[in-house]
Amino acid sequence: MTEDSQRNFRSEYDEKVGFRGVEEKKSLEMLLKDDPLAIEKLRTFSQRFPLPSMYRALVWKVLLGILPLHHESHAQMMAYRREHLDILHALGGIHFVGPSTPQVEVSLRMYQLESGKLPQSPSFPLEPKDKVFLAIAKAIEEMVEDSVDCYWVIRSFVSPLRKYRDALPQLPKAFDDYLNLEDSRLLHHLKTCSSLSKLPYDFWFKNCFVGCLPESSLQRVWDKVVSGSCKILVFVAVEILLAFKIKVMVLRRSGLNSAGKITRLLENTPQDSLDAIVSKAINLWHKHCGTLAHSA
Amino acid sequence: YLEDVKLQAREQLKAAESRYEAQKRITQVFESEILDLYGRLEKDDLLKKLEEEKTEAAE
Amino acid sequence: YLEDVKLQAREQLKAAESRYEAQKRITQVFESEILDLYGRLEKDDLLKKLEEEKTEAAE
Repeated sequence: MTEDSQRNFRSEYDEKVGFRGVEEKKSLEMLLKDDPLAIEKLRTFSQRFPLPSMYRALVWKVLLGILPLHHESHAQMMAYRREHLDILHALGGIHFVGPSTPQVEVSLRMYQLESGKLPQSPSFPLEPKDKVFLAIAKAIEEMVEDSVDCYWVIRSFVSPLRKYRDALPQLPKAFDDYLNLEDSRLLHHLKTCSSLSKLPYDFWFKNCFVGCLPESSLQRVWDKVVSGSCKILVFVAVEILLAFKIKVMVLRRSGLNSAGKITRLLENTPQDSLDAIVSKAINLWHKHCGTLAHSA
Repeated sequence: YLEDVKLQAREQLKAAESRYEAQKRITQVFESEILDLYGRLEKDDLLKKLEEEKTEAAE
Repeated sequence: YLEDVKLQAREQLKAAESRYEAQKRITQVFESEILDLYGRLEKDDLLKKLEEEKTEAAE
């Protein structure tokens, strides 16, 4: 193996395990030592580079405002956060959750109580947005070990999504625009067979691709969402369509009219290729929005 | 440096406030639970009374 | 001036803490009320069952 190809192999390998280079990891470690933490630098870092999985939970906690920027306040703040377990205790007191309640449902009930939306009875059927919550919570639960941290990450991740609610209706339009730039013929095709309005936008944008992408890809997309860009979601959607262009066109003949068909398409796709799609989407997003797309 | 101190204080205050808010929500939920339980108890009492009257009438 | 800011922050934090404590005491009172009510409801249910059994036995 030549030195070059060895290096290439190394960087490909590193990319696979979650960091492109040791240098990046080092510079992130430096950033995390800052006191107070420079949140804008961390934001820029997670927009520009993939987060090493060992630091993901920590960086998210900072970006989501769960951990304070000053190391000095960490202990006290985390003690405050822990007090939220009172909510869990209260839910037990009114027989809303028990020892056998699944953890994700516990998080949902805690969140409902906190936002004043606890239903009258736990046996009431769940609303669609509750189901989205559960799916997101499940994905985050896989990522964050500590249960208090986990609830806080879920709670804070879901809240920015609600903050994006104003931006959400504009995402389909942005999707059109970028698809037009990348492949105007495909867009034209979708338009002429009036499939465009039937694409699973909610499934993509409202749910942040939960249940659609494998966990590893999901985390890389959410890194960007957490650091302030929901526009990344548009580029993932564009890349999915580009990747399945042929299949989508064939599907069209049988009527591309449901989210289900695209979902099935994605479900039957090997995880590797979805990972590759996400990598392409991130590159495309960098190309169109630069790396400082906080407000986008 | 001053900005720093202010920022730190704001963060702490926010966290402290949020656990107060949580506690307030708990109170609200407990309140309606108590009302509900009283309602159920009264219904029970009422039913019991009705039964008693029925039994008395039957005797 | 810096000391001023720090002092003010400490006071605000203390105020938030004491509001939290007060609210927490309320929830604790409510909680024992709820426990009590559940207890009464269960006793009622139990009594009802006993009565029913008695009535059945008497029949």
